[in-house]
Amino acid sequence: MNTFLEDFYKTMKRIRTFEERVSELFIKGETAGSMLHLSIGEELGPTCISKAMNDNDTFTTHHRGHGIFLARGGDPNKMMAEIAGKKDGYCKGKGGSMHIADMSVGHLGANAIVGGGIPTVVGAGMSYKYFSKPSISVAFFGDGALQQGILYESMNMAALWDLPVVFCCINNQYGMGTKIDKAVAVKDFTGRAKSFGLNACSVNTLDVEEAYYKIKPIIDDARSGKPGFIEIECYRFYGHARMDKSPYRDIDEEKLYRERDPIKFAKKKLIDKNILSKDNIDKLDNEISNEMDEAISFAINASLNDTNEIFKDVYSNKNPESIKTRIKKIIGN
Amino acid sequence: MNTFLEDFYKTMKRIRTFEERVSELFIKGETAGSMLHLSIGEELGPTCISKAMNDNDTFTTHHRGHGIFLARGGDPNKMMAEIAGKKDGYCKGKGGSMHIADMSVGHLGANAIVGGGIPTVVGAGMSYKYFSKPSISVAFFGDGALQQGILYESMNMAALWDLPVVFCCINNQYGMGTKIDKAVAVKDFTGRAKSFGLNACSVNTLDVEEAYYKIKPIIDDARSGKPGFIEIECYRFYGHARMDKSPYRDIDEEKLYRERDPIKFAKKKLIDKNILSKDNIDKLDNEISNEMDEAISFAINASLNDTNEIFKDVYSNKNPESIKTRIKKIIGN
Amino acid sequence: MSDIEKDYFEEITYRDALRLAMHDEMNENKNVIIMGEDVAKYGGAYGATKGLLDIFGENRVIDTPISEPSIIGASVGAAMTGLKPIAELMYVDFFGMSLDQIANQAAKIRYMFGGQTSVPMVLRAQGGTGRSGGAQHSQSLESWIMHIPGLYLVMPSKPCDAYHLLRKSIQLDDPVVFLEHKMLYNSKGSLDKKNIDAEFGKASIRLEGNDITIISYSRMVNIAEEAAIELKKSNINAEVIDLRSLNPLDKENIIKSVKKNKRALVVSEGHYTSSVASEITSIIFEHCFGDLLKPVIRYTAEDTPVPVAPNLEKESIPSMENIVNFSKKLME
Amino acid sequence: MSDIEKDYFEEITYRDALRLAMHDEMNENKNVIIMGEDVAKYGGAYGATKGLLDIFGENRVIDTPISEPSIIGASVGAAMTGLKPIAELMYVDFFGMSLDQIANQAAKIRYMFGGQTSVPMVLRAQGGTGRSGGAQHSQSLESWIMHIPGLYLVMPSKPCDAYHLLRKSIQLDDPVVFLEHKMLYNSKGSLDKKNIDAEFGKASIRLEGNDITIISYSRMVNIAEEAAIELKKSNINAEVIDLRSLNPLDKENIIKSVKKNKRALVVSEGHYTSSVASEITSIIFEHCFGDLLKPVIRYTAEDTPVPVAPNLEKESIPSMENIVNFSKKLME
Ligand SMILES: Cc1ncc(C[n+]2csc(CCOP(=O)(O)OP(=O)(O)O)c2C)c(N)n1
Ligand SMILES: Cc1ncc(C[n+]2csc(CCOP(=O)(O)OP(=O)(O)O)c2C)c(N)n1
Ligand SMILES: [Mg+2]
Ligand SMILES: [Mg+2]
Repeated sequence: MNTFLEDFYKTMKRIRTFEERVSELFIKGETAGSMLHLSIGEELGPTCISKAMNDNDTFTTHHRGHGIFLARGGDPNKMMAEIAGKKDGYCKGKGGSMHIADMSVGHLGANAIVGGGIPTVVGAGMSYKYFSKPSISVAFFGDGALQQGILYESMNMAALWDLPVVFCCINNQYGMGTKIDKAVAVKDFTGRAKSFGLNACSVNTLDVEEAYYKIKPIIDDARSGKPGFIEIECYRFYGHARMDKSPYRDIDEEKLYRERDPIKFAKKKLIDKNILSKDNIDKLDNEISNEMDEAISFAINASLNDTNEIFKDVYSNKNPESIKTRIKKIIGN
Repeated sequence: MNTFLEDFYKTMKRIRTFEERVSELFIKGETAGSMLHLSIGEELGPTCISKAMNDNDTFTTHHRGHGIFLARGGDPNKMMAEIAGKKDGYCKGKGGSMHIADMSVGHLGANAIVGGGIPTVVGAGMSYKYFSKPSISVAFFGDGALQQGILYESMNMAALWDLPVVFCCINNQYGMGTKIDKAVAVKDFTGRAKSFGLNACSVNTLDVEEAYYKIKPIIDDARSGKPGFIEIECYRFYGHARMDKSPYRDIDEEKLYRERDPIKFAKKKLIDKNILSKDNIDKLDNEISNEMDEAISFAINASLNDTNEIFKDVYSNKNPESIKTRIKKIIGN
Repeated sequence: MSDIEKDYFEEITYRDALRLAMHDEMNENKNVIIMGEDVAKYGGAYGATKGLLDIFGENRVIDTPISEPSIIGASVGAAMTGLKPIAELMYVDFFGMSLDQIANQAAKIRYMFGGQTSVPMVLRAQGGTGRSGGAQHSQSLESWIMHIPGLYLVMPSKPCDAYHLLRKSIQLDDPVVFLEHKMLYNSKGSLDKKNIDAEFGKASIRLEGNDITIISYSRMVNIAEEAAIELKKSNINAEVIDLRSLNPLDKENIIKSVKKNKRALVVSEGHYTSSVASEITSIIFEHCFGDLLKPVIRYTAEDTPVPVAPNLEKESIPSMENIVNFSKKLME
Repeated sequence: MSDIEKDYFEEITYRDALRLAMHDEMNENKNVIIMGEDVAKYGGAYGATKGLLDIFGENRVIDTPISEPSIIGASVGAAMTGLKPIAELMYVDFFGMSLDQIANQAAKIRYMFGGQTSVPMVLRAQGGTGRSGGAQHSQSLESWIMHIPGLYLVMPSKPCDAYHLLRKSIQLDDPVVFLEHKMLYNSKGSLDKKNIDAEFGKASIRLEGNDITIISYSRMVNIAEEAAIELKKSNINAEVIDLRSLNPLDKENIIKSVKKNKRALVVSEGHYTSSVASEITSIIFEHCFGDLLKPVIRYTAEDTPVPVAPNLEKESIPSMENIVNFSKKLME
């Protein structure tokens, strides 16, 4: 059992360090814009769920999805380059932080539309069922998406058709500046999921191992055709996007919740249980730090796209004509 | 208590007779098209809920809304004329059966979009709360709309803001040719509503009085700011729209359910309890029959619109130019 | 479902042509599935999928709940993971609630993800007036779709094109919005499965003529053809162009014909403003500037919601008589 | 919120002008409410409602759940029952999921119900590129709205118009879609509350000129003005027309100016095809046929989704330099 914890710690630490570097990249003025949604403080959920998933499983994420992607095998270099809007990024710099994807690790795409990527996993689940593949597909989304009707349509379809699908809500208590209390009357979201016929569980702990054992059965059941819903309660340590300082939040609340840190908790547990020494952890942290520094360098040094890239990938078999060309055809060169 | 029953019977009988006349009007070739959705067999719900509502309450309906409208005071003549697409109809013949409305009796509109009229009542509820009016607003919809995400968004908003709103599902077991079993995994819809924070009840009876006493508290609670959900289980006696013969349904099922007739039930109860004699009921039926015959005549004799009507009511303060006029301005007369 | 073995039909309905196209593709490619409201047992609100459930079973012809955004969203996910979904949206009017999945997801996924994946799906829907369906069941919303890069847009008027273009749509690696017209399902024409004239972006010249070019698509092509026949009586030879697909659009043949005839009329059942008709009109003016003897006229539905009353509904869209009148006027 | 007492501002931001407009209407009419995601405590994603919560309280400035279709739908219901809602949609890109409530409900209710009721609401949203928001947060979807009868469509470029037109929108008895541009909020201009030049359907001539007419709206007006100043250096006098509202559209002033200058360029940040630009281009060709010395040119965003990479994003929309180039070309 304890062997997991080292892994878990490493995953969570990599996520956090990556996000810190994204922040640095932003400060250096090297990111493509400021619509960057960091998941610092929210590392537990993606980590334990990712661990419960198999290699051929797939997933979609919301706009705050770096952590999930990393946990599932995303390459920090290509991620960082994408966030920088560079040619060597995952999506040639055309998708950016909010629309990043990697089909090779089953990342069917991040989505900047709250709830937009949820029905995708229903369709993926239909495929796996149709082809009798042992895969599942997991939709990650925030608590805000609990108020998007498409979630309930999708839950209903998944339950109706016994699809290998999991809906995973990373409930960080806020949708931008709106606290969850101001968005819903009833905070037991498992009740919603169950009423549509899903397995459901909610996890509120700092202990990633405990969380893992709680959510694992939901994932396993999904694989055998009983779709599930998982809520991970956590807290968004910093602002909504890179420019937001969360003036709408109580400072004491922020302080309190930032103490509730799953990474600190795991570190302590590793030491207390004599799994890793402090030194070993420092070494690991250092490795991670170097890895992520490299990602920054990679992103900064990566080359910009040729503007002709604008016209590629709209269709599989043709590129749209540029407006300039169209105009030339009308009034000449 | 028994005094209600006569009223209830009359309301249900008027609805049924009206719908039969719509069918006749169609056969005569006098309706505007065939997108006519009759509520024969479904009279109990609208009747008992209407009774529980007050004069200044409002409502929206789905495409199968004639019954609700009648129960709330709709004028059969103007309804029939609207269904015929005539100038003297409620909406000058421009809305027809699926988009009929009468602000004067609180009918905020029928909707041809499944689920389309649901958030309207949330907005109406916001108004009543804002103006401290003692009104409620009720959305009527079919079981099909239970699979439209907008319903859950609206439920959530109503619960969050303590709105005087009721969501009423007329569950006739079918959405077009699809049986409810093929549309959902879990048929307890009150569970869905409760999970969002609503009062909820489901009614499955032929006894309109019993239904009334069951739903009344939900309506009353809504008035004091606790929104509710009511499911009325019933059966669509005939086809989905006027041309549909329901070939997808089992004949035995149809037979069985057509026996389960709330009007027959009420009639028997009236006689058994000596509230009305069979003769009195026949007399009442006759009056209703005459009333609805008149509606047919009214509709048939009503005049057609002048084609200039096309351009009216698009905006409050201007009419769009006709295409002919636009073209004339370009190429002359 | 009879006749599935035949390769040539002297006369077949538009509905049956669609059904055969789906049948033949499903036969050849086991990854093709159909999903939508009442497409299986009911056979589709307009009957286009009737019989396919019996042949292909409920794993491939799937009745869905009434959840348009999720039907289309699930098709997107299915398309990204190996299936070839044909989703049916019962009315184009329901684009209103589902455009996020169509225009923000299906249309943009390939682009946003840098070409990593495709969304090979077909979204079938039907629109138009003719059944007194009113403002929410009679629209022609192709302009919304044509405006969005990433979506093929196909609107055939004839059974043979419906057949071949639907098959090609299913074979394509991109999302296709395939729009039918509620009054076309019972219309008839021939179908030769072996003789494939239809291609995306290739208009068909339905009638040749040297006086005026009438450009149209979907049901309005048939009205334009009637008008052309009527115009012959006045010795006016109209060339009738059936666009068949709006994206890609056959600019070349439009321009060629108008350069020849120097007069053009664009006919569409959509609204006038900011529309497919505006687009085609612009293209003609831009490229035939100098050649035109008269301004191009766009003749469309009124800029009002569609009224239910049959007399008003009919008056609110283009008529054969007015196509004739406007054409004559242009010939003056 | 300072300055609320002042009637004249030498310099005010577009954002503050909007905020003042809402403030002043709310002050005068207690039925006006604001609702939307993060409009209250947060003050709106782009800050346009900042401070209004403190002044008007949470009964009138209402944070909603992230439920766009229902936010707009509830506004429709509120508008039908006595309130005057100003709904905020954080990005026009969310039209995709909410057009049913906008285009099938708000736009059509008065018509379908034969004029019995109105839907007096304002839907504010913002669009456009400039922040690397990518394909799902950078669109300019006014064409979808302009196509639908029943919806006013307002897209001011200047703080003073933003102020006056927003007030008029709130006063109107019809649904208004009021579209801002994410890069305009910090732009500045003067505002005279007493001097009302803005009206629906009345374009503003930003710069007069006798050589070429440049027609635009929203942010692109500012780029067009810069281009006009640049063109002066080459002795070309461009007339810059700011449409301010697209429905109603000031055809008269467009036509008048183009008849005078005989050359026209239409500039829009929306896509090229089936667009607002196609519409304006058609109108000019139709009505200035015979007067034009050169074809009208529409210069728009590319027909591709909007890429995130800043260099690509910038290249995908019209630039000042190219407006200058195309104008010069037209003057040849
Ligand atoms: C459909 C839609 N509505 C609104 C937004 C704007 N927006 C972006 S993120 C966000 C908050 C989402 O909150 P939540 O789902 O809890 O995710 P979190 O940001 O907390 O991770 C909002 C309102 C959006 N992108 N899409
Ligand atoms: C959004 C939407 N989807 C589909 C339809 C087509 N349609 C009209 S009625 C109907 C069935 C509705 O079933 P239900 O809600 O149970 O109402 P019922 O007809 O049984 O009264 C369908 C699918 C529609 N009008 N609107
Ligand atoms: Mg959140
Ligand atoms: Mg039903």
